[in-house]
Formats: sequence, structure tokens, C-alpha cells
Amino acid sequence: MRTVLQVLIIGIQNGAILSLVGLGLALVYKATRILNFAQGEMATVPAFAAYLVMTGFVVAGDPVVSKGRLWLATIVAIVFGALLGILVNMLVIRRLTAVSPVTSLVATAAVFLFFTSIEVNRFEAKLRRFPRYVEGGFRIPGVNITVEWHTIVVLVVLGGAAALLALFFQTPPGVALLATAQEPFAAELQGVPVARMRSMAWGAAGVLAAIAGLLGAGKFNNLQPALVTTTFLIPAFTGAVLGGLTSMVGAVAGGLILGVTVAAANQINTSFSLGIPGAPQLATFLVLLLVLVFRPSGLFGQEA
Amino acid sequence: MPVLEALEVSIRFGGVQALSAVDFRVDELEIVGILGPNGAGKTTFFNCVSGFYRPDTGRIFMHGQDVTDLRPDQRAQLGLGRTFQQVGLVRSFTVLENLVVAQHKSTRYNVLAGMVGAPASLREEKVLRARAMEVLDFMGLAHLHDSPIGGLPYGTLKMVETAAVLATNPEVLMLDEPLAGTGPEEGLAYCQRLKDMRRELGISIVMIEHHVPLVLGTADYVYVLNFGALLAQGDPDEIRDNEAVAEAYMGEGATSLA
Amino acid sequence: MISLLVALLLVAVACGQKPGVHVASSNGGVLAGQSSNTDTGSADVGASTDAGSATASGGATSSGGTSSGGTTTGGSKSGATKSGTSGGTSAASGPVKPTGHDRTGVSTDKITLALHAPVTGAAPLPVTAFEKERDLFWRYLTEVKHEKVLGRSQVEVQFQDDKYQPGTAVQACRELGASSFLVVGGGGTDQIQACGRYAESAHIPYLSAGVTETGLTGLQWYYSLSMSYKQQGKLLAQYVAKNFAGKKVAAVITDTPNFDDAVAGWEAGVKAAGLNYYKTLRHPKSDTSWYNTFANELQSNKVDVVYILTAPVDYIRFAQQANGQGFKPQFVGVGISMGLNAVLGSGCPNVDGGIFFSPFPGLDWAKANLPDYFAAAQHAGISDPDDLGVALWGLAQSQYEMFKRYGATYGNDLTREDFRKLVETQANLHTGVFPDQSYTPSSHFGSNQVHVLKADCSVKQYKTLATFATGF
Amino acid sequence: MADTVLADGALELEPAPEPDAPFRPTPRGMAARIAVLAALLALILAVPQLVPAVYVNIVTKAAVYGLVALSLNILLGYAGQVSLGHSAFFGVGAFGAGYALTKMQLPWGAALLMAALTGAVAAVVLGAIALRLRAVYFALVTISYGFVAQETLFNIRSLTGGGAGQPAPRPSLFHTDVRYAYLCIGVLAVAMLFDWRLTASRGGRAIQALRDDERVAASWGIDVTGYKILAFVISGMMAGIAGALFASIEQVVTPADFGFALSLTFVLATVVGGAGNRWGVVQGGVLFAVLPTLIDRAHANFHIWPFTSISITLEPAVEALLLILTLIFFPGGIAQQQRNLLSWLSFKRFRQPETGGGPARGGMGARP
Repeated sequence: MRTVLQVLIIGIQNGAILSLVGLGLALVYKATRILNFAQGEMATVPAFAAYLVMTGFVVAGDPVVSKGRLWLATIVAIVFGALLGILVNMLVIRRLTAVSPVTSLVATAAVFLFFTSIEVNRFEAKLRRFPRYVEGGFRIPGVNITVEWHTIVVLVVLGGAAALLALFFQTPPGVALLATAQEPFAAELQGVPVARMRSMAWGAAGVLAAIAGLLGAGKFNNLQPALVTTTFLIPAFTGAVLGGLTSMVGAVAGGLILGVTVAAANQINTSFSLGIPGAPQLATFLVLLLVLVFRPSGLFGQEA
Repeated sequence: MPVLEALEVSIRFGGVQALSAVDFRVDELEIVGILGPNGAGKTTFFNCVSGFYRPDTGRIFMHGQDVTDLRPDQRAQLGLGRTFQQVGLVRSFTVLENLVVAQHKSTRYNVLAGMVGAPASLREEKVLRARAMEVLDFMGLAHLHDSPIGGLPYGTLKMVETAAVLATNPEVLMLDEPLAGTGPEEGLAYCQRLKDMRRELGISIVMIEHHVPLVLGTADYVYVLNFGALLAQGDPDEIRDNEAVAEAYMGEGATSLA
Repeated sequence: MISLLVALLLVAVACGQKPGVHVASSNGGVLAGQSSNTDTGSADVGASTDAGSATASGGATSSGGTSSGGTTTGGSKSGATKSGTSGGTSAASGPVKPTGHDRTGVSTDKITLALHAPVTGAAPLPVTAFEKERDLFWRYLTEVKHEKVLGRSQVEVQFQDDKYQPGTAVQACRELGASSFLVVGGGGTDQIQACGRYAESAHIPYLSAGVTETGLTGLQWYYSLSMSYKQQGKLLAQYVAKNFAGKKVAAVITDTPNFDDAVAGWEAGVKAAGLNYYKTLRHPKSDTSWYNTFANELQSNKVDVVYILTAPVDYIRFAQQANGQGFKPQFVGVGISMGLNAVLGSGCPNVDGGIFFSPFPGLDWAKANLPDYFAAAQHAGISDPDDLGVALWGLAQSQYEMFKRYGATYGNDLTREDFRKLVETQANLHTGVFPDQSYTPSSHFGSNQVHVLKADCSVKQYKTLATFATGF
Repeated sequence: MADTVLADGALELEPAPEPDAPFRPTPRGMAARIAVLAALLALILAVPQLVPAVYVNIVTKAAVYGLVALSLNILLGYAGQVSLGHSAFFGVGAFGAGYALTKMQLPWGAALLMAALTGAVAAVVLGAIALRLRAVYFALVTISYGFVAQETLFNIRSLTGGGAGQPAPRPSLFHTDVRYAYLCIGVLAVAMLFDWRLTASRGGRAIQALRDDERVAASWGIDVTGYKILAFVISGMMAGIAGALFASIEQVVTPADFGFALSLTFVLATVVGGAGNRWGVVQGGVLFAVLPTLIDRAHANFHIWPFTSISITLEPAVEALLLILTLIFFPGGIAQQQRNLLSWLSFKRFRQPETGGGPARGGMGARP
């Protein structure tokens, strides 16, 4: 029983950040039907911007980042993220004339390669310290496990963002945005400013990404090039699919479910000394299949 | 024995009763028209017959064989050919290629032989192309054989689509609004061509069409659907004077479509 | 895009024919990879190999008007005679005549050596260190102290990034081995293993700090410059038994086949030392959720000492997550990169007090015992020489020691075959930085010493607890 | 569509004119084409001899990547299924061959068959899943599939030979680098012939038809399920064979060689090559096989912009930029760039009408 609780808590601790990244992925997909492999870098780059603000723009070496400037840095990062999202859409996505979604997928992958390379070049491929908004945690009596305040922060932000987006998609502009995704031409005919809608969506995704970057770097108190992409992006995608790519609630639920799944897999593999290689990946795959076989568009997803 | 027969076909989507107990039959060399206002369930009925929808109740027969449980491609194998409201063609192929693929079921050589380029397959490929050209010729589209689908005008596409279905050499040809997007005189010519097909290819034809006079002028027998149910059936003259039909089409008080 | 690249391809091909194009290479950035000669990588065409590379290094010499020794097909002969004469002067007694004929990377006045390491990819090392510090030792030796190496006044060190991928590493070694006398693996178990196996097939002397033994034992051309993980496991167990007597011990090791032998060695050591042992946890790769699970597992089983064998990033994160949940064990371990101060930069304070065996001592030790290193750094205009530089210095010094032994026996005519044969018979190769090495034909893992480093987060540096320790 | 309906030109009702006879090049045109083709062939065959010995294995790798691109193209280009786990088929083939050669002591030919078989099996498993899923969701499942292959399957020591990897010796007749390069180029050539026949025969046509519209395909009597699976089988076999060839380049297979990065590279190669076009994708594969070495060497050896001033860490950025520009200006990739040339070389007119299918056919059930 205690172990089950531990697994749940650990799972949520790790899943929360996946949900946050997944939320951005779901938003982009819902609004533009694009699988955005650049989401991870749209998170990491603003995190580096924040890092620079916190270190007083000292790139060299590995100075202890100042927590005092964290809030200033946050604002900078979020603005940066929004711009980044809009730019990626404006300079790359919008210019793709090809009809095939796989082309846009490849394009976003290219964007990710591009930014990673820039980061490595500017910051070297080494880890840097990165602060959290709230350090420490509280111990849950009986269960013998600590819940980090950071996780609570992530969950709160997550809930807020998901709720906002879910509401937004009920409002007229939200509905219009959906229309642009499902029937661009029709929407255009009905006078929906498709282009503006899209870049708005990308901007929002950028903001989400920036927040995910800050909290993601906070999770391990470190930042390195391609951090979010290499650490969170793929599982976040998987989580979003589990929940249903088109559903904000789904993205959140999916990430958490995935987190718990993997935690359970690790727990079982260790406490029974099964020695199954790649247990997390295996468990993830099986759960993914299980869900998609019964609900081909995810737990909460419904596609037009 | 009828070529194609539907008994008591019903299907509902969510709350909507799309079709309720529709009976329907097509005999050898017959041209059957299906009339009805938008949303009457005509296309839904087509999808049930061709196997894309599975009716909740009722059975479908071809030559007396129950095909209700067969997949669309299996029904096609049995000689059922259909067109689609939005043109049903392979967009990335040329006109000729489309007609060659359409002959899939009548192609003899097996897939593996084709992959390794067995002589037999090469020989038959020539035959397939020749046959495709014949059909195009028959539809008066031969000059387009090399042009890609994209870029052809809508009306032409409908003709190419009909040609493609003919290439599958069906026994029943089901046309879903073949005249959409064509002018009246092309309509006439098309209907004339349908009669030629029936005569020269010895096939039966079912057509959904909004253009009432053309249908009444072409079909031997006509079914009228309304709100998913059969409103009327009979030969064109009966339908022309059917008050219910007239009302459905022209509103209260109308007594005849003429 | 395509046209540009095709153009490049053609140029690349063309230049492959004319080594002269390579003049740029020595100052061509980090990747000074020579691609000149036409060696199939197998020793049976040694002569042509020599000719090719002699031309190449001649062309590549940035700081020298050396008209290269062996441009002609008779490269090996001319090279031999020339160096033979100069050898007469340096080597005191009449040297033994070399029997080998593969003189790749050796010209009349220059020896070309090579180094590969990951500076991009999954677990990279800082690129600047390799850019600036890879040939510090040799430049200091030849430019400041004006000493000759086997009668040559120049030593070039080529470098290639292996991108932390075995496949890339093998290709890097193939290219480096075609123009360098020997190749050194800078880090990354999988890459070192892959290269070692290739070097064996291509008859290239290959050196690295000790990593896994899997696939490397029994190789003739591979030499381990420090104890393998497997060997260190036994020693580490002793160390834990002595310094943390009675404490409960466990291990967290990456679940990769290449650490299987390390696990075996460690667990054997645990038995021998009679430790109070919980168990060995193998953590999954490309996953970040095991940190908490494992920390929990160890905490609830009252483990105080954890042997950690992972990529540094996993160590840092594991320590951080463990601390976050109030689990602060004593970390101990082995490895090449774990003892680098870079780990502390972002690992502190969570990794404070971690104790690691390392093939090279810490910067603090170097300050006290390795003045030449800092002099060399100053000479090269490097403001902040780091511990990775010390490691590279040590690697170079080990090679220098081997060359000196070679000179004593064979004089200055350097061939791969004789070098390999000689090193195999050498005992107590003392380099002062890396552990002493004694090789026999049956064992190329010839070291029995380690340095012990302890993380000190107050100064973000590893402090050297013990050097050249053989047991505890 | 609405506007085209209005703009619809009258249907040709007059008896159709004789279709214009298919284009035949003039004797001189014929000669020119043959000459160029011969020259190209000669060049390709000369490459393994021309490149410095240390790069011969890169040439071999290029041929292998070309084969993989062909394989992926069958899913991506013909069947419209995106596989981001292609490294799984590739790796399964490689280890399959290694196991057959080392553990079972089978002759090399048999090992190749084994690889084709294992590759096909790995693909069919995915294919069965693909039937249930919407293309986008499937694409993401394939990623997970690839991870399972790399982390779980390829870490079963008894199957994959543990840390030292699974040895995969070359066939005795092709033991040297150069000979082995020719072997791989040969296999690639055969595969392209096969691919050509596939697309020109009922199987390939059916697969492409159902990519464009499954309902239409079905209405023409094409068994959608069957042909989807067929696509996966063929793709899997090709990838498996490619894996076997890859295994014998360095003659040892290790798990680290097959990751998501590789899968992504394969997709990039296929899309940049021009999904749906045989010649394009093969060039894409070749390009992405040689690109890293090419750029590194360019960096080390020449003063050609942009490789002189920048550090190695920026080279991926240059690659990425080129990639994005290609996608923007040539959505059909290399194949689109060379459309006229390719058609000329295939004994047609130099100028070809834009096909309605447009560039970058297929992929996630895309509709033109």
C-alpha cells in the first residue's frame, strides 16, 4: 500500500512536467495539426535567456545563478518564448507550401537541430545550475517520501494553464481557431483571420514552452543545451497522445498517467530485481497500445 | 433474379434515423434513378449498398447472394462499381494510371510476379493499358490520358471517375450525382452515354441525381427517398404525377413535377 | 543545398588525391583530421602508408619549412635511413634494428599523434579543453624545453570529435590512424571499446585510460593506461571497507552491457571485503524517473554508501533528487569524467563529499607537483588551465615515457610493430601523473594504482586524498 | 472547388481524337541520354576507387542509407504511413544477421534472408497497429516502438552479444572495404529495380491508391488491410537487409548504433530526397550518410564558406538551415529540384507538367 502511494507520488512528480510540455504540444496540434518537435527548444532557449538574466549575462564559467532576479528572468523568458513561437511560425511553418504534415514535422525537427546547435556553441555542452521558485519539500507522514514544493508549483501552473486553454477553446476566438485547424479554407471564407489566429496559437505555445523550460530546468536544478528536448519532449509527446492530442485535459492526464506508469515499471523492476532492460520504455509502449487500441484518438481526444 | 437487391435496410447515426426499412431492387440492364431532397439519405443508402456502412437491420443481395457481411472491396470483386459525391480518383496519378489501377480486380498476375517483373506481368500490363485507353476512348477522354488529375475541371473529373469505375468492369454501376457541376446540355449527352453503356457494356445502372427531368428522362424505374424512408417508387410517369413527391420537391399544393 | 554539397564532395575526393591541399589542416579548427593517404587501414600496405602520411605531415607542418621525408614511394626506406642517422646521435649504444615497417605518422622531424573524444553528442566533454590543451605537453617539451622526441623536433596532436557514438568513433579512428602513429581514446566507454577493436584490426597502437574490459581483453594493440573499472571495483570495495566500516553499501550502475564486467568486479570485491551490502541497482537508460524510485529504495533500506557508475549528468541529478528527499548517502565511484571539476560546477552542493578513483590527480595536486603544466599553459596563453588539461598532460606524458623506452632500445626509427612489441615488455613505466604501468604480452591492463579524489563544494574542486594508491 | 465548378470548361463530346503518340526522343536525344547515363554509372562505379581508402566505408554506408530511404519511402511515400521507429527494423535486421552469422554460423546469404525475415516481422507488428490508428497517432507510437527496440530488445545480452556487440563478418568474397562497397551498391541497384517494378505493377499501384483515398481504393476492389500490411512487409524486409549490410560495414553490431536520432535521420533523408520518388530518396539517403563527414572534412581542410569561420558546434545549425530552406523552396526535395533532369534521363521530355499530386506526396495520409 505504502509502495503504491510512493509510486503514485513519484509518478506525479515526474509526470507533471511532462504534462506541462505536452500541453504546449497539444495546443499546437489542436490549432495547426502540426507535431511540433521544436517545442523542446522553444522551452530551452528561453530558459537560457533567463539564465543570462540571472547571471548578469555571464556566459563563461559556471557562476551560481542569482535567485533574486528569478522573477525578472521569468518575465524575460516568457516574452522571449512568445516571440520565439511567433517567429518559428512566421519564418518556417507559414512558409511551408507542402501539403504533407510530415514535411512540417521534419521542419520543426530542423528548427530543433538549429537551436540545439546554437546553444551548444554559445554555452558549451555542459550543465549549469538553475534555481527553482521554491526549494525544498514537505514529508508525507507514514509514506516516508518527500513531495517537492517545486512539484506543487508545476501542478498549480499546469492546472491553471490547462483550465485557461480549455475555457479559451469555448470562446468565439477559440472556436474560430479550431475552425482554422479543421477547415482552413472554409474558415478563411467565413472571414476568420486564419494567419493571425495561427501566429497567436504559436505565441501561446511559446509562452507555455518558456514556462515549461523554466520549471523543467528547475526540476533538476540544472540547464544544458537541448535540455527539454532530450529529457522531456518524447515522453511528453507520448503522454499527449495517451490523453488525446486534441484535448487540453487529455494532455495533462496523459503526462501524469505516463509518469505513474514509468514509476511503477521502475519500482517493480527494482524491488523484484527482474532486471528487465528498458523497463520504462517497454511499459510506456504497452500502455500506449492498450489505450490506443480501445480509444484510437486517445483518452480524451476527439478528431474531426 | 435481380442484379442488386436491398431488403428492409435501416441505419441510424446517434439520434438520427438515416434510413428506415428501405427496399430496393435493380434488374438486368435496368437504369434506376434515386431522387430525393438533400439529406434524404440517398448517399447513406449508397454507402450501405456498397459496404462502407453496415446497416443496423436489413440485408443486401447481389445476384441473390447475401453480401451484407462483405467488405466494400469484396463487393467490388462481385461486380459492384460506384462513384463518389466528391470525385473518387487517385489524385497523384494521371488519368490513364487511374484507369489502370481501377482494373485491379481483373488483373490476373499475382502481386509477387509483378514486383519481380515476371514476363507474364509485363505482358498483362500492356493489356491493362490498352483496355484503359479503350474505356477513355469510349468516354471521349482519350486525349487526356497523360494529364494528371489535379488541374482537371470538376465536370471532367466526374467523367474520368465514371470511366474509372467502368474500367473495373462492373455489372452494376452506381453513380452518385454524376451531373453535379455540369451544364444542362452536357447532362443530356451524359445520360445518352449512360444508355449507350447499358447497351454496349450490358450493365445495370443506378444513379443519384438532383436534376429531376434528366432522371425521369433516363431511368426505367425511379425510387424517391425522403427523410430516410421510401416516399415513392415506380416508372418515371408515375413519379412525375405523384403528389407526395411533388410536395416533397415543390412544397404544399404541388400536384406534379411536370 | 545539394549542389553545394556535391561540390564539396568532389573537392573532398579531389583533395584526397593531393595531400598538398592539407596545408590548412593544422590550423583548421578543432578538427585537424588528416585525410590524405590511401591506407586501407591494414598493415600489409605499410610502405605506401608511410609515403602518404609523410607527405601529409610534411604538407601539414604549419610552423616549418620541412620538405617532407618520404614523398617518394621509397618512403619507408628514406624515413628509416634519415631517422637512423639522427638516431645514432641520440641513442647511446648501438640500437636494435627495428623489424617493423609501418611508420605512419612518423616523418624525419615530426611525430603525429591523435586523440578522439566526445565534444558533442549525448555526454560531451568541454571542447575548449581539447582545442587548447591537447598538445600542451608536447609544445612545452619541444618549444620551451627544446627537447626532441625520438630525434624529432615536432609533435602534432590531431583531434576528432567522436560525437559519443561508437560508429563515429570508429570512423574517427580510421581517419586518425591513417595519418597518426598512434591513437588515444579520451573518454566514453562504448567509443573507446569500438575504437580499440578497430585499431586491433588495423594494427594501430591504441591507448586509453582504463574503462571496460569487455571486448578489449586479449587485444594486442590496445594498452590501458590505468586500471579498468573491473579492476578498480575490487580496490573500491577495499576502500569502502576501510573508510566506512560497518556502513550499509549499495551500487547504482547504468544498465548497459559494457558495465557488466564492472559490476562483476565490484560484486566480487564486495564479497572479498565482506561489506554489509544491500544490492546493485541497474538504472534504465534514456529515462529520468528512476532517480526518485532508486533514492527511495536505498533510503528505505538504510543504505549509507552508494557506488555510482553512470554518466555524470545522471550522478548529478540522482544526487539532487536524493537530497531533495532527505537522502544524503556517501557517494563513491570510479571513472574518467566523474572526477572532473566540471561535475561540481552544477552538481554542488548535492555531490559534496563524493569520493572517486581517478586515473589522474586533481588540480590541487597539480599545483603542488606539476609546475611544468602551468608553465606550459602560460606559454600557450591559457589563463585558466583546468583538470581536464592535467588529464591530457598525463596521457601525453605516458606516451612520452613509452617513446623514451623505445628510443633506448631501437633508437629513433619508430615503427608501429616494434612500438607495440616493446611496450608489451615494459615494466614500471613511471609518468608521474597517470598510474605506473607494467605490461606483459598476456595483460595490457598493466596498472595497479589509483588516485583518490574527494569533492569539496566550498571551492568547487576535487581535493586529492591519495595518489598512486595500490590498496587500502 | 466551388469556383472550378463555375469555371468548368465544356466537356468534350465530339469523338475523341487519337491520343498523341507517346514521346520518343530523337536519335540524337537518345544518344545524349545514353551517354549521360553511362557517364553517371561510370562515375558511381568509380567512387569507391576514387575516394581515399579511409572513406570507402562512408561510401558503403551511403549505399546502405540509400536502401533504408527506399524502404522508408515505401511507407512514407507510397503507403502514407510515417515511421519514426525505422531504426528498429534496421537494427533488428542488423542483429538478426549478426546472430545468424555468429551464433548460428549460417552462411552470409542465409544471414541476409534472416535479416529480411526479422525486419519483416518487426514491421508487420507495427503494421497491425497502424491499421487501428490515425496516421499522426501512429507516427508517435512508432517512436515508442523504436525506444523499446533499442532499450529492451537490443539489450538482451544473449541475442545481441553483450557489450562487445554481435560480430557480423563480411562474406569472404567481399572482405575488403572496396569490394564490400561494390556489394552494397549492387544490392541498392537491385532494390531500386525491385522498387521500380513494384510501383509499375498492381501491388505498388494499389498501395499508392489507398494512400490517396482508402474508400476509392476499396470501391475498386483493393483489399485495403491486405495491401497496407504488404507495404509494411516490403519496407521491413528492405530495412532488415539494409541492417544486415550495415552490420558488416564495421563487422560488429552494438545497440548504441540504433537510436531515435537515427530514425529521425532516415525520415529527414526521405523527405529531403522527396518522398514518393525513388531517385530522390536514394540521393537523400546518400546525402545524409556523407553529410557529417563531408562537413567535418570541409571544416578541417578547405576555406569554403561557411565552414571556415565557424566552430564544429555550429555545423548542425548550418545543416538545419539548409534543410529548412530546402523544405521551403523545394517541398518535393531533391526529386523536385531534379524533376526535369530525371524525366529527361528516363527518356521523356525535359519539361514535365507539374503533377497534380504535387511535391512531397503522402505522409500521414496527406491529401493533395
